[in-house]
Amino acid sequence: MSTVLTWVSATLLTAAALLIVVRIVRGPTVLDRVVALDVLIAVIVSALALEAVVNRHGTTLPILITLSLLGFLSSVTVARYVERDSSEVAEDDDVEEGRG
Amino acid sequence: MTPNLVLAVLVGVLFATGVYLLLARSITRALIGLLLMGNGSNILFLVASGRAGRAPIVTGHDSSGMSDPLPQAMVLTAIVITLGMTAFLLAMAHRSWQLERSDVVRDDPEDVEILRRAEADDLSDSDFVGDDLDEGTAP
Amino acid sequence: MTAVLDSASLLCLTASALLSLAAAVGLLRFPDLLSRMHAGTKPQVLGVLLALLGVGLRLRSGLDVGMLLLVGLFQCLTLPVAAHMVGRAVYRTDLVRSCDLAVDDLSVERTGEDGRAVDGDQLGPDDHVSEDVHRSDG
Amino acid sequence: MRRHGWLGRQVLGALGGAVVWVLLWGNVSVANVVAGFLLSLLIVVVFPLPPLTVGVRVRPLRLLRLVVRFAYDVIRASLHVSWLAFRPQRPPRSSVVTTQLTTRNQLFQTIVGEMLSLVPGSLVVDIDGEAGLISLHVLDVGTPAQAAQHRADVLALEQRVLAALAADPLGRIGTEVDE
Amino acid sequence: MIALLLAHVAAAGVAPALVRRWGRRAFLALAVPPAAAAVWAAVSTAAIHDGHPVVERYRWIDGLHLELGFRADTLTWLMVLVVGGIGAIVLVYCAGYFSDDEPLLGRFAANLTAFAGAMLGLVTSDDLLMLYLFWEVTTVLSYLLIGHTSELRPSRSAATQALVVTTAGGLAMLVGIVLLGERAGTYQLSEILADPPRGPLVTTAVVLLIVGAVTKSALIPFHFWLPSAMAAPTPVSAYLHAAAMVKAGIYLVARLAPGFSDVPLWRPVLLTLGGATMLLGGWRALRQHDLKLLLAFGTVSQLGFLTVLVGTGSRAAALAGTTLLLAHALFKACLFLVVGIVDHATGSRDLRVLSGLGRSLPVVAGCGVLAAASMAGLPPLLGFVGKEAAYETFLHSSAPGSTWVLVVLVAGSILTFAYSARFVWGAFAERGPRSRVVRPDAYALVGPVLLAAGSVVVGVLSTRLETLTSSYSRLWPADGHAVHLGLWHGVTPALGLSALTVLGGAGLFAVRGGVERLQAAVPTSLDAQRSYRATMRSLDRASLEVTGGLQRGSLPLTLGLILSVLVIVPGGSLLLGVTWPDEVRWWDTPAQGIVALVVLVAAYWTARSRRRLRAVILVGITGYGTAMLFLLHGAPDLALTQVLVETVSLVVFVLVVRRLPQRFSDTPPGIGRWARATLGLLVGAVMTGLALTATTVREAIPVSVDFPRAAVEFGGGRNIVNVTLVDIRAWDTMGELSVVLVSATGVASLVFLRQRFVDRARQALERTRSEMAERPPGRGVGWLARPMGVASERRSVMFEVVTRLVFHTVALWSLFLLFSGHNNPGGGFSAGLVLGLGLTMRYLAGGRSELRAALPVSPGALLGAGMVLAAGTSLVTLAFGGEALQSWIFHLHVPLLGDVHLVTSLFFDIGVYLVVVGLMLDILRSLGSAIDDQIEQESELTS
Amino acid sequence: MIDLGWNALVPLPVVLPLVGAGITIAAQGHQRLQRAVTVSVLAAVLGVSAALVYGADHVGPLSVDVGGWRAPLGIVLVVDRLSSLMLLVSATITLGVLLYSIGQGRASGDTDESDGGSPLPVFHPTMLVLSAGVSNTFIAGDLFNLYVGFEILLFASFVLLTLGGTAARVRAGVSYVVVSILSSSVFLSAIALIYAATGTVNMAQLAGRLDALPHGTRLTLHLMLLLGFAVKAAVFPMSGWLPDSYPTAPAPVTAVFAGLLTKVGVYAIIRTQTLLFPGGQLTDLLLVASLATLVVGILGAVAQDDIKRMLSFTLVSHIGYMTFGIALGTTTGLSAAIYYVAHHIIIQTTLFLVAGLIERQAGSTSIRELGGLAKVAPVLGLLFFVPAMNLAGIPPLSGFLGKVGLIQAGADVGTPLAYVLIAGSVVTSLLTLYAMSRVWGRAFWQATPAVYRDDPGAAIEIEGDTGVTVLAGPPPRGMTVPTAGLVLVSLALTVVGGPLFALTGRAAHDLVARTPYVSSVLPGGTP
Ligand code: NA
Ligand code: NA
Repeated sequence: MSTVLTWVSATLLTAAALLIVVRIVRGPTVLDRVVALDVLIAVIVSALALEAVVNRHGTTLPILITLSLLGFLSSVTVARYVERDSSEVAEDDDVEEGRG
Repeated sequence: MTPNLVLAVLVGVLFATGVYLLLARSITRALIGLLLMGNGSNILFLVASGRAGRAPIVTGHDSSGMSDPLPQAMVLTAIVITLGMTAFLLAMAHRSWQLERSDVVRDDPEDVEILRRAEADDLSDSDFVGDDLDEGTAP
Repeated sequence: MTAVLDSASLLCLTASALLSLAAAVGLLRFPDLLSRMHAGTKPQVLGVLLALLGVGLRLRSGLDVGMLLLVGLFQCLTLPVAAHMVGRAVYRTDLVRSCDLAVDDLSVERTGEDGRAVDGDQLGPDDHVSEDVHRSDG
Repeated sequence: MRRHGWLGRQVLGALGGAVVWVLLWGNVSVANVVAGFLLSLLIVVVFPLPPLTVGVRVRPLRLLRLVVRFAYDVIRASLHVSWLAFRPQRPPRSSVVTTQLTTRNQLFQTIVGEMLSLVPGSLVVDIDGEAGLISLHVLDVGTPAQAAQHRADVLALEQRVLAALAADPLGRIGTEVDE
Repeated sequence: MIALLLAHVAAAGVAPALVRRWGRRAFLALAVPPAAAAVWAAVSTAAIHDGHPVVERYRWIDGLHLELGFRADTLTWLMVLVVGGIGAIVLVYCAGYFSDDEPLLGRFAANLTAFAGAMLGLVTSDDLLMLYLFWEVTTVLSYLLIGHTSELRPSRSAATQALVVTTAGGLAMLVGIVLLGERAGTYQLSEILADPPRGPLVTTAVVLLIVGAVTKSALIPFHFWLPSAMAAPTPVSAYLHAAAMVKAGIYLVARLAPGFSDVPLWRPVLLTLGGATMLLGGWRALRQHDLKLLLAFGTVSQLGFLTVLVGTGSRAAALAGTTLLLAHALFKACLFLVVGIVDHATGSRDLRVLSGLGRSLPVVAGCGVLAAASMAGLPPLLGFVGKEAAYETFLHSSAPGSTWVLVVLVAGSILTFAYSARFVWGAFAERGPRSRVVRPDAYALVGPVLLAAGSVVVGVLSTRLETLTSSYSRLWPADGHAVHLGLWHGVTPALGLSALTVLGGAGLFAVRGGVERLQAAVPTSLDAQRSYRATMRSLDRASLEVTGGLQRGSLPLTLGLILSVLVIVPGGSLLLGVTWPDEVRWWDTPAQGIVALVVLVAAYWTARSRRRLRAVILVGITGYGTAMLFLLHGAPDLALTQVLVETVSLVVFVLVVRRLPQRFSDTPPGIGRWARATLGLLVGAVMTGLALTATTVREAIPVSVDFPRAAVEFGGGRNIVNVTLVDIRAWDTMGELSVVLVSATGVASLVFLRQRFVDRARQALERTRSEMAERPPGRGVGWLARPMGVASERRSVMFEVVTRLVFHTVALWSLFLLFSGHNNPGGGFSAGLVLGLGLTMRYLAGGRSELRAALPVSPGALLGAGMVLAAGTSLVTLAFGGEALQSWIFHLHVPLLGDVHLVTSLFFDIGVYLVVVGLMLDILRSLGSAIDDQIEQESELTS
Repeated sequence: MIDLGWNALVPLPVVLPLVGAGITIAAQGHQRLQRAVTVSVLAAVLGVSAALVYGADHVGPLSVDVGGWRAPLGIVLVVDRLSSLMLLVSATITLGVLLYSIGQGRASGDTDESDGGSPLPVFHPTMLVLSAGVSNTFIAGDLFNLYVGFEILLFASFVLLTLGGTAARVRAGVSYVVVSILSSSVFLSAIALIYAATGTVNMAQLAGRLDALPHGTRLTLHLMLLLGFAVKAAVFPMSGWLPDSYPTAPAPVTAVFAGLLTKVGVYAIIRTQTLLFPGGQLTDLLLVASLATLVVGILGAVAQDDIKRMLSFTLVSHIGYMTFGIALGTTTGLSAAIYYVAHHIIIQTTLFLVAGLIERQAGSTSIRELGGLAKVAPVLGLLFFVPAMNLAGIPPLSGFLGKVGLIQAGADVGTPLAYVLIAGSVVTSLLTLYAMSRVWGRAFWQATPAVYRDDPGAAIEIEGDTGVTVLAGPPPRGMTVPTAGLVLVSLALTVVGGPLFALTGRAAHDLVARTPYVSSVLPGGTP
């Protein structure tokens, strides 16, 4: 039972991570990408939690605290400077792919 | 030791992509290539440290099953050095942009000039072209 | 008891993983950035909290539970800020076109009050050039 | 309305820090509490920041009610948005809805904004602190009627927050009062 | 002998000062050392000829078998007389020759005196390497002396030519010396000659030595440098290019001949080159109009003659050779000095211009005629004696080819007679209006007179000379016919040949006009000068081609080359007998596979991104993935640090990239896309291969097995990685701190480029400090300390409030990581990064003013304090008698608090913390605030 | 316990500069204090290094287990004869260059160009860090610590190279930084691989453990390590980066780079070839690379018009001499190579300092633009000519002594390839002389082609056949005296050639024997 759940969780997280990477690749704007990065960080938190549960240790907790306190800074930074220079968010390369 | 295939292949992938970017002319691109290679060499240390184990934090008297702490210490050093590199190269990219509105590394002008002279057979700078003294012209 | 707690812990994690996947799917499927933000970031809050709960149920030591509480708290404090800053940037850089919105109070208010509506002209001409991603190399 | 002096606020902050410190170490001992307090005091002295707690009064029961209702909202909305992600149809239309808040206290505005943000389906696009205007991007709001309903929800939340935390539940107190 | 050498060195050292003081008369003082050398030789004559060579040896560099070994035997004695005597005479001549306002005369005097010393060293060295040493010194001094009038292009190119040619030969000679020395096991000349080694290697060595001699003595095909060298002032020509330096090659041949003249190739090479040179030089001398050039070609010819004589390697030839060597030194030096006087007296050396000097400068002309007669081989002068002995030698030699040699010598002597006559006629005969003449200085006349007299006196006393020099020629066994020096041997075939020489020479002189025209008409197809220039031109050309081809100055190409070497060399070695693993495991846990997959995908798309920020975010994902892999490998410290570093990196990237165009532009193209991809794949494959093969051969137990016990017992910590960082390998960490420190410095130096920018930042900081002293933020209004760094419409209430709520907690968290790091994941690095990100939060929320207010110190102070703390820890432990960076554990019992364990390495970790915070503050100050400032200024400028 | 006393000195060449760096970086804006600290620290390092030379020669290799962690557990610092000599030479030139740059700073007076030609007060701390890094590489007894040492000096060099941030420096700096980091990355990977194969990074222990590896893998690891170092040492074909980057830096920076940085790579190659991978399995490869380096490098020098670039190419070329001696692997070869390293450090540094003086006085280092310097600046002429002849290997200067040692070593080995290398060596020597005489002939001898500096304040004018040279006064004494000091040091290499060659001989003997090093680090034998 626990093995199955572990596997199911791991598979779901992997799928999520890959889909997020697809969004990061597609964009089309940098804001899409940082949003996706935030989600990815959340997936990482879940993955860390899963690992902690499976191996039953608390050594990853400092990482969780750090991410929860400071992980938001990357997207805030991007948002700050994009706000100032709107050309930075211009939809890019793969705009057709992103919409299509 | 039995090598870990997935990690070994990942090392290769990170180096491959890193090299691909490194060979571009843009400073930021080269930097990103170096970061990929840095991740690659860090994972190489994981390969070198053998089988994964628990974190090397002594909890009881039993230290078996711990992963090798020495490569970890070395990787930590490497990570910090890489951070310094990132900051510095970015500062250079910025400076390059300030100067030339571009972070592209251009070819060395002196070398380009020598290549031009070589291709044009331009020996104007040689002391041994043109009519010189026949044999011994004393002043 | 331990077995029950352990199973509950794993169930929490599975649920969290499922929410993560939902977030990822929404991120991919939703048509515009602000919608994607809803889909992507919000279920995550619950997902992360569930994951932390799962860990707490499994580890059950004072040290770890204290830390987990803090993690949850910090997540709740910081995630909205990120969402807000990004959302504001999205709105201000006019990535959400008013026509996509059913109701747009802010646009009315802003143009009405000080006429500072951000218009599309701020995008440089070169930014609409679309390139095939496969020709991504010089 | 000065509830605490400067020193008192620093000590209060340091005590909060000590709590966090104890939570981090995970065991309550004299050494931990003292160390946590001293280090926190060091921090608030080295990194001075303006006071936070002006106009705050915690009412535990109301706070509990706020939290429970919030948890309910989060879970419900999370499931709803997840369903929107997975269901085959196109996602619904969304709107930007601005609400006039009662309070001018930016702390409470922020708390309202935070809680609204944490509930899936709404996202703070802008807060005009002085005017007390909060603008949200809301998923699945397609008509002015739905927008009006949403404004009502926001105000209800604000009332719950003020009831649980504000010294003046009517929210008339701003942050400008100090010194 | 070393004392004499030192005297020369000292004289050269003070020469510029003397010249400054006494003008040209300083040369009289400078003539003392060479004169002393000659006197010393004269005084030692008896001892040397009794078979007791004077020997001096001092150890110098045993490792190179190089010793200060000097030895004076007969040959040396003769050479010392020549170089010392003529050296002194030339220096005295200089005192009359130059004017006091000659530019750079001091340097010239020093060089000339030093040259005399070098020559003395050359002929007295008994160590082959020492000989080479002096040999090269003479080359360099000759270069400087030829280039004395360096503004003139001919001077410069003549100097360079002489330098290049003689050094080329010298280097060949050096290789020969080393081959010979290593083969013989000694570099001592006398020892080698006492027991000369043999073999193909020795033959090679000897040929290389001959190359040296040939270039130095200006034999074919290297003869061309000598006439060009006439660009030098006349005293130089007289001394270096007639009497002394060019004799070095002759001396070397003479020195080696007793030991090596029967080495294969020795005689053929030397006799051929010598003979050819004798003829060519003489022939060319006949067409020169410049008296100096005429003499120069004459010298070339005579050097060929001398080479034939000393290279033959028989008792008779050696006797003739030494005699002629002395004769040549006397007459040629004299002639040059005479030309110098003529030149100064009339302003010309062109024999078509000069006229009537025989009458207007009788003393000079007398000397010139005597010397020229000696050169022509007329009795009773020494030149005659030498030439007679040479004829005698080859008339009676039974060695194969002697007849041919004799024919060449006679032909050469005929040419010599002819150009001697042409010289006398050209310089002194009266043919038209007499040249105007300035009276020469008395000092200038001393030399010619002495030298001319020498030619006569020694010629007359030639039998006495034989007794003095024969101990050299007697190194060879007596053969059939004994040759002796003397003016009169009766009517011999040699005398007949002498008569033939005179007649032939006179005839040739008579048809001199025809000879000149003939020479002008027949182009010299093998012009050595031209081939030298062509060689040098192709050298210049080759240098351009090679450099242009290999040094492209293109970063991608440079990197590509390095990586190609990586693929070919270590990569290639993977294909040759490397131990491949018998078995591999796919992973330690499947999770590794999952994470690896995500990293792979992200890495692939990173490489394909054209948008900067897309690439940045994707590379960030590979970083987070790497962190996950660390974690899965049981490395939480690494994972924590990596996660922090990723966040910091992204922030720093955005701070900079905000200024750059969004897309990468890689124009102009470097390496094509497919080439890059191929090289990338190959490098990747090599790295994977290396990882697999290196891992599989591990049998040893890693050194770190002892770490856990050691960490707890000696390091006082349970987190082994942290104990490793701050204790076991603290030295690495200290180094790494300096890397951080210097990167921070570098970032600042690239942003704050001018002192005024630095000053402005410092003033802003001071302003903030005083503001904060007046109105501390703890009593302030709003949520942050000074958030007006952000324009009002860009401020965010939510962000500011949350920053206010979270910042102190972040600081506390960083202290927690710092203090718990010894036992749990954490430590100074991660702690410092956490606080740094806290500062970043303040900066993002409130702008640069908020950043200044958050931590109103300069980054340098933090960096410096941290570095001093970390490095100082090791100084302190050293001072207290421990090893550097040794840590002590203090167990304290504090009432109420219980037991406290204080590990001194904590201080080290605090140092780390401060440095990292300093780095972060520096980055924010530079790439954040300073760039904000610049942007603001730019927009003010544009609006 | 005399040993303890000597050992206590070992960490100082690293620790003292780092403490100094900390102080000077905190003291930005207090130039006098910075100068005082830097000069006294570097003087102290010089003194310590001199003492270490004595100690290592008389007591044997000095090794320190840092922090008291017995080798191979912790990091060990080792000073044997080779290391001590390298320390001494590097300390000498660092101090010399620093004094020169202070002289330059004082002479320019203007605040926008202070010491070292940098507008910012970062020169002193960075130089100190550079010095610490260089010292660290020389004393590292641990492969990873060697990497750290390299990183320290590289990062310091990055900052120094880009001081002032001009376009040329940024362009050159990027190339230099990227190439350096690539080479470090190769080195780091090699360390990971070596650890994978052996489980240790302690060099003394590696000496034993690498021997035990299967031949193929050992060769592969050897090549990887060598590749990383070869880039740093600028061995052909990994040398292209050097001439493009060094000449753009401020003169004192170029000088110290030219003296030290490549030699650190050479030092690492020596350790690789003797301690870690003895047995000469790569002799031929290294010999071929040496030959190519010698010839390609010197042809590059001949092609240049700019003195600094020309010197940079000779720098590359002459690395070939050192690798030649190392490749031979014999005691005589190594001894000569070590001597040559010492010689070359001093002489290249001096020449670049002179180039800096020329640039300062005449406003250019291009021989197309220079002329007449021998007449107007005789001091400059002397300061250039002596080291230039030294570089060209003219006896009795040190370049000659080193070259003779190498040729002797090559002749002793006596393989055909060794003879080819001997030929290559002398050809290089000749072409070096040619390149130097070209500079001398153009910049010093010929009359000036054009007016190139207008500084009417304190100017000397001379008329030549094609134009007028205008020079800015006599060179400042603060710059000429340190340069002259280094010229004297280079002459001292000749004067004390006997003892010095004896020392390098003993150093080479230790290297070939390996046991002195190994048993000093691991007195209980190799675990
Ligand atoms: Na790295
Ligand atoms: Na690196």
